[in-house]
Amino acid sequence: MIESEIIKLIGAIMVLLGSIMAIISAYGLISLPDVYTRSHAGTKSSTLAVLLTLTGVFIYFLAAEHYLSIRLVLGIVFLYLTAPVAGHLICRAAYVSGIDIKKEITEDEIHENEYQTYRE
Amino acid sequence: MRENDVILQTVSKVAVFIILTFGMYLFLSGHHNPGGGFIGGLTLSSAVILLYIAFDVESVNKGIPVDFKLVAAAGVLISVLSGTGALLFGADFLSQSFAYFDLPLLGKTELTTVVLFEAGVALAVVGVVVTILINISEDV
Amino acid sequence: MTTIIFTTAIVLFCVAIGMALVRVIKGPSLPDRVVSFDVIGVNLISVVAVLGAILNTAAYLEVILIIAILAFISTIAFSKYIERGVIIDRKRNN
Amino acid sequence: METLITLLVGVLVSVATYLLLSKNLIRVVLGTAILSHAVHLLLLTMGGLKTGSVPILEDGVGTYTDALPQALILTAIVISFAVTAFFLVLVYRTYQTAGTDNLNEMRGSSDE
Amino acid sequence: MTLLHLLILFPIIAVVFIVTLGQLAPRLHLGWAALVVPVVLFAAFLTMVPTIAGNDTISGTIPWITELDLHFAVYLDGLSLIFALLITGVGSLVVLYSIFYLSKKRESLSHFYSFLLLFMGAMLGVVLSDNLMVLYLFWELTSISSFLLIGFWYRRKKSQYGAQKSFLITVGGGIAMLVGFIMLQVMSGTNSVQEIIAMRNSIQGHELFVPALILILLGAFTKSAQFPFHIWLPDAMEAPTPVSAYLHSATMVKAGLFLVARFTPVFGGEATWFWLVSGVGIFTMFWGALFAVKQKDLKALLAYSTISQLGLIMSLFGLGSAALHGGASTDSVVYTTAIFVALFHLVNHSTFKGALFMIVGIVDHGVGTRDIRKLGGLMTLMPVTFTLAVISSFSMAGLPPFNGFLSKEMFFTATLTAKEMNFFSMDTWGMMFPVIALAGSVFTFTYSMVLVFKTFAGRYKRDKLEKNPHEAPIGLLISPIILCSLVILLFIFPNQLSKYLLAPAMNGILPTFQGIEGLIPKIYAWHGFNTELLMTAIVVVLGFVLVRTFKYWKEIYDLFPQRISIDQGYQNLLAFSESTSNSITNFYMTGFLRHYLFYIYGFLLIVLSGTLFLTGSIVINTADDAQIGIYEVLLVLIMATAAVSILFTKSRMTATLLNGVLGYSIAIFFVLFRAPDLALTQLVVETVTTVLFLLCFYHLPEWSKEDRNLKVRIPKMVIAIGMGVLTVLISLSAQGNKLFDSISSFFEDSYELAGGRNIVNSILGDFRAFDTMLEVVVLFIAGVGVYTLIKLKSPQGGDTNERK
Amino acid sequence: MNNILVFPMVIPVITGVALLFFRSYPAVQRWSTIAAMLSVFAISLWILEDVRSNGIMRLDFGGWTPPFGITFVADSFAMLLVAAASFVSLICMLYAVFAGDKRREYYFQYTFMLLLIAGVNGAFLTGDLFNLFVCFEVMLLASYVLMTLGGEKKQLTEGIKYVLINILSSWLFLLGLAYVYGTLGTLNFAQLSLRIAEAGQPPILTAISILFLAVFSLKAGLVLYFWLPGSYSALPTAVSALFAALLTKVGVYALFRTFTLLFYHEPSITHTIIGWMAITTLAGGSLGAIAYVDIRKIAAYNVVIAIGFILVGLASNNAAGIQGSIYYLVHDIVIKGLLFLIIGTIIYLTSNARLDRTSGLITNYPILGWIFLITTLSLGGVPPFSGFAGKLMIGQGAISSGEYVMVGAAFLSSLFVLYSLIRIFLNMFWGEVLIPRKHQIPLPFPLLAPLVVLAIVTIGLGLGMDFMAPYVTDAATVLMNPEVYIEGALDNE
Repeated sequence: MIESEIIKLIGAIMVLLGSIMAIISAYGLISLPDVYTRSHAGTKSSTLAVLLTLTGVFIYFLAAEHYLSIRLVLGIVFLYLTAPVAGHLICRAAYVSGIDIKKEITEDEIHENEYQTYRE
Repeated sequence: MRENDVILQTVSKVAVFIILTFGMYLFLSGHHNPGGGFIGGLTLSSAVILLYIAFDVESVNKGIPVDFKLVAAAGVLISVLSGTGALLFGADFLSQSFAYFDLPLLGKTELTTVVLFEAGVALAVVGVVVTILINISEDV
Repeated sequence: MTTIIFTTAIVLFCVAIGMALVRVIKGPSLPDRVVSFDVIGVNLISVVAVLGAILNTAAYLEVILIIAILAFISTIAFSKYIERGVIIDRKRNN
Repeated sequence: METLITLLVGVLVSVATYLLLSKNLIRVVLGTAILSHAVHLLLLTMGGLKTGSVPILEDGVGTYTDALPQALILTAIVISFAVTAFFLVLVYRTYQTAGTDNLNEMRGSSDE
Repeated sequence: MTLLHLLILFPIIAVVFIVTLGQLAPRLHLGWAALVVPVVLFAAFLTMVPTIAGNDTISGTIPWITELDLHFAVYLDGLSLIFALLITGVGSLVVLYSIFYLSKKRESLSHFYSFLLLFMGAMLGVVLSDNLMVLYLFWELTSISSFLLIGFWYRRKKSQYGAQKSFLITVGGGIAMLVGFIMLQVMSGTNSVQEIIAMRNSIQGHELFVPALILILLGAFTKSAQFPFHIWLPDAMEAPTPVSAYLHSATMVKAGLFLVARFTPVFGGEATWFWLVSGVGIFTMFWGALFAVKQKDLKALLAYSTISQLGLIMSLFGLGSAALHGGASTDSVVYTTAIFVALFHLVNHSTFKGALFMIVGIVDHGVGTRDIRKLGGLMTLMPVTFTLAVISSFSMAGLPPFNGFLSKEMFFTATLTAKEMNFFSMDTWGMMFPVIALAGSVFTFTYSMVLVFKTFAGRYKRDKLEKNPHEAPIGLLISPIILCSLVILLFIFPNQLSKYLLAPAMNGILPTFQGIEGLIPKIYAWHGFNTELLMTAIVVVLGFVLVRTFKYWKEIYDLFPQRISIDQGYQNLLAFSESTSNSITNFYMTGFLRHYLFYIYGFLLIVLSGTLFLTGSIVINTADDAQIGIYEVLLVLIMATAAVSILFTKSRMTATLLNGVLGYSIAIFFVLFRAPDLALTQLVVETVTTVLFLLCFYHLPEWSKEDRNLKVRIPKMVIAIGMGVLTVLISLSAQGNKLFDSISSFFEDSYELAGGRNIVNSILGDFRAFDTMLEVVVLFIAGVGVYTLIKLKSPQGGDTNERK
Repeated sequence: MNNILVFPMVIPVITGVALLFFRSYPAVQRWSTIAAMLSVFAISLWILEDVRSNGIMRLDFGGWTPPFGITFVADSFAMLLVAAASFVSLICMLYAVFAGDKRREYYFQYTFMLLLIAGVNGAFLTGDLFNLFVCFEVMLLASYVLMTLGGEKKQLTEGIKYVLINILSSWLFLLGLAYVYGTLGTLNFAQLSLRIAEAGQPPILTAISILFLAVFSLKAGLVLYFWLPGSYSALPTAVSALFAALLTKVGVYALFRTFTLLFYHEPSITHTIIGWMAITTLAGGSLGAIAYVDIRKIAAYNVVIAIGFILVGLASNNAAGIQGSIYYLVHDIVIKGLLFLIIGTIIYLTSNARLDRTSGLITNYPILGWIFLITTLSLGGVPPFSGFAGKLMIGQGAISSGEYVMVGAAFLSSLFVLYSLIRIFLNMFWGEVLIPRKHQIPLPFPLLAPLVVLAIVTIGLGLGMDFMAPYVTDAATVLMNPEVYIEGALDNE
């Protein structure tokens, strides 16, 4: 019994970690200077946060109810699959719609190559 | 610009498959778990929406050559007629019945007429949602 | 013990959602908002998951998956809208 | 909890009402959407909140939350979706035909 | 079904034959066919005279709507019989006259005779009905047929005007009368006039008694063209002359008199009744006579004359009703004479006025104009017509040896008697009656003389006439000749009339007086030198003077400026009501949706909060609330923030996103409140809606700024906040007032009942599957609706009528 | 086990939906629509007769006994309205078929009309508050589509207003429903009535009833009729007739149900408010009816007047008044259908909706002219046409309950009705003949036939009112005695 309690606790702690991650990611979302960096914070770390949480809950259910949730696994897989695509699409959309990158952050590499034709 | 949606399209194909499976699951499990005709239908149609977003109307329609208006109509007819079917057995309109059968391999299985009704609902939902979306997109 | 942790986690998630909401409202650009919206969706997944754990029921697992699906769909819809103004093309020109 | 949600409903109703009184059609549509949110929440609240567990029968669970309002809300959600969809399309068709999305310019001829 | 029913229905059924005949035999003058009807009817009613004269009555009932106590009940007594004979008798003569008057070629005779017969049936219905509502039915039918007849030449503007006016006034009066009838019905519980008369004493004290009386009188006054409702009658003269002779002098306008007579046993003796009937009557008599003098059109003159004469008879009925004040006794009998005279004059008036109208018709026919200024000197050209004119107008003026003299004398007697009354404040006001009667009679004399002598005497002005005047064909002359002979005959044998018709009628009007001595006075042409004779002499002398000096005193009519005349008032009223209603309606029906919403919300706020506060229903009780978690507060805050910020966003996309946030957060609440199915549905629907928004945005412009104008924003804010507060208040009170437990525990057996563990889904799919089915239908309609909305575009883009 | 009850609703639904598969066969669409409506009418007559002789009929959907399942409850009141509505719809359909608007036919005009009727019939029959909401939605959505079908500018701009106001009222309805469920815990009319009676209608319920009053008033056009004139004047003839005959009546029906079956314990509050609303409606309608020269508007305001008139009966709150209202409702369904068909026909024939631009039509179209006159008189409540019985009884009801202001307003409004319509008659039908016979648009008999039928019905109903009386009495008895309804709707033997 103790064992399962410990596993539950592990799950809970993973959830907590996830939540802290979420806060950090949200902080990034607020404080970072331009779309691209913000989207970085938004998509990458948030995804990590939610994956942590889901895994935590998955473990928790496993321990508490001996319930192996396929759907939860499916959800995790789905998130893994789609989150990067979503992030990619938004950044591209932002770029295409002509939002400038804060100059001090980085150089616009794409501009010079791939999308040049479009811009003109 | 040559639009490059390869990433989106590739992922979408997988995602659509997952969503369709999930939608079917929701539809079928509705009797004992959250889900049912509506939700199943809505989820299925969200899969179709994803397809439309990732690809385009014409190519999707080539793949699924159905008039979704008629799908919707068929759905409504199925659900209404499933209610009317009860009349044939001298029951009240929309009476549903269920029974348990011991089927080989599957064991105790529940069969219920609600499934037919819900199937109609799901079909109608898919038909309507897709009709609306396609028509707005096709409008210039 | 776990309940306290879970509750704390939900509160933190909610705070995160609130912060993301601030970004949705402030903008300044549309992609900013969409990103934050996506973040809200993702955080909601977490909230639901943890709530499921607190309430000790598997009934919400479907909800988790559906949020994931839908957040994805709406995000790509938004990004296509930002990019082209049309989210469903009649016929792709390539 | 009920009181809190009711207050939230009040806020939503106020916002929706304000939007409904706008002259811009999109605002109006949004208003109807928010109004429907408010009403659904209220409907759920009126059935009593958190009075039992999820209304999916399980062994060993004594009380369930009132399921009837949930069924009603489900119906209402779908109906509101249907109405919103139609209204939205109506709005843009009107814009196309009348050339304006400003309600104040849609007086309709009083005496032609 | 009695004979009486048949008699009433006969003309109405005959309409069908007339129309068919018009199709079958186009060469026949339909008048001949139509003539059969009144002649047969007249004969039938004549056969009933002995029965009625023997103080018997005839009645019968055909059930119609039992539930509403509506029966086709007929009742023939002396009063009805007089009218029935007038209707059919004058009817026969008029139809006969019209055969020669209306050309077969030019006029749509089938319409004319249909309307006329319709009217005849309706009028018979009015005088014979015993059921209030059936009476009302026929009453309105007379108005309608009169409307159609006035508008017979429907292409003329003036016909339209006259028809509309008579319709509005008489039907309006009819509606008032109906309300009065309903009141009577409510008071007495019956629709039968005779039963109501029998119940007189028990309903007299009812609070509705006087209102009912006034309303019924309104009906009578409008129909009988009493002041100030007389204005329709002159315009009704647009109808063909036979119609004027029939409806607008001899019969329909007398329906009001009939009504007053019929209800005298119910209302008579009531001061209001006495004063209204006699006062309005006597004033109308004077007013009509006064204005008749100034008319230039012969028919208009006759119209005013009719108004005046109707007023005379009306006032007599009023004066006579005083008899009922003291109950049936020999003391009251002196007053009943007035009623007797009223009946007598009613008959007399029909004879001479009918004749006069026909004569005017002949003149009009012969010379092509009715304008007094163009007429003159026709005496030698139309000798027969002239003779007839003299007879009838002298009778109207009250000169011997014509029947008008008798009734005019008795009228004076009645007013003089009334003066002596010591109740109804008559001791102060009673003198008014003889004086006004005298004045009115002077003018009556005047216009009668104008009528005859301006037309037939004086200088012949050929150049002003359209046609070459000549004596009328014999066909046209028959009817007026018959009437004029009656004028003389009635002077010679008045007491025969009295015995067979007037006496039974008196019994009908004053059933309680039946058999009391002196009820039926003897009529004498000569009753010595008395005040009445003196009055007649004054009338003749003064009238003569007035005729001669007309051009000197006609300026007094300028004292009644055209602008403020009643007729002008009517027109102004119509114009005013049209323009006012237009401006009022346009004032609030602005076409702005926002205004309509303002009204709706305003109504809700006022009425709802009014009820809420006045009934004291605000009871807030939060004891049963579930506990609140901190994250729930956070979620509520997030939602409230998202909602409120929608108001301030500058871009529609942000608003849509925020709406999405709202939708998703609500889904979380659904999770919190144990509703996974809802959460699922809400999420998907929200997403699909968002996608829809995005799709539609392609076709829509970015939203514009709302009005910054405080005049718009403040009411919006007030209403918005008011609605919010109101919703919260009612919701909280409702939650604090949980009266009953929900029925939903039943559904918790869903596994046994419906074989499903998911209760919500069992409800949707089984317990309340019908809702679900319809919901799918709703969705279906929306889907196909969107399709049609998008695909079916108006070809021109603008307004089009169908099938164009 | 009275499955026949569902047919007035299900036949139109099935037919309407199935028509989607016959898009390219207009003949199939037309005649199956007519056949469906004919059978609905026949069935509703059959039920009506059965209900009168055997008492209230009930259908429990899915066999779930009330209050748990949804029920259809047919009392005479509901059935009278179903029968009248089905009949007038049948006639309107016939008109639509003969008018043959190809464009709209191709875009499923008949489907939407049928679904509209399904919603209307469902609303009349249902015995469940939430189901009433759903039926309303079926009806409303169909009406939204019909309102905008054709895509003309005026249709769309007026459609927006119509749709929005109705959406608002729908949500208010749901709000009220939430309150009712929260306080009373049930949705079945009969059980609601029982529970309200048991609780003695405390103040909060009265307040909630006012919310319902507002909602149904919006649908009925009582005081809150702002949406009505504009939207009714933007429609093709048959549809406008259908709208005028049915839409507001459903709201009126709901008002009657709610305030006779449920919230009848505080008449001094609720019925007084209804009374004043009726008076306001009468005044507003009367003013509107004479304010315009656009005949469609005149007709639309006449709809408003009738609503006020009918509600006077409810406000009187006695047997006579209620009975009168029922008579008048049935009459009004018929006559408003007729009025709008005529108005539409006139506009079609003259391409003109102003009464001062055309005249002498009676020479061109004599039958139309006479039908119009009959309609005018019938609308004015002149006997022996169908409006009289209702007018009489409403008058009696209002007088015996001492509501003299209402009596005055109601009967004065009749004068306005007559004036507004006789003005049309005088101006358009009488006067100089402007259209030479050679150039007049022919009015084929099939197009005229529906009008003739309705005109005959209005005369026949007036003369043969005795035939209808037992049904009306029965209906009024049920309305005045909630326990009768409750017994019929809740009794599980």
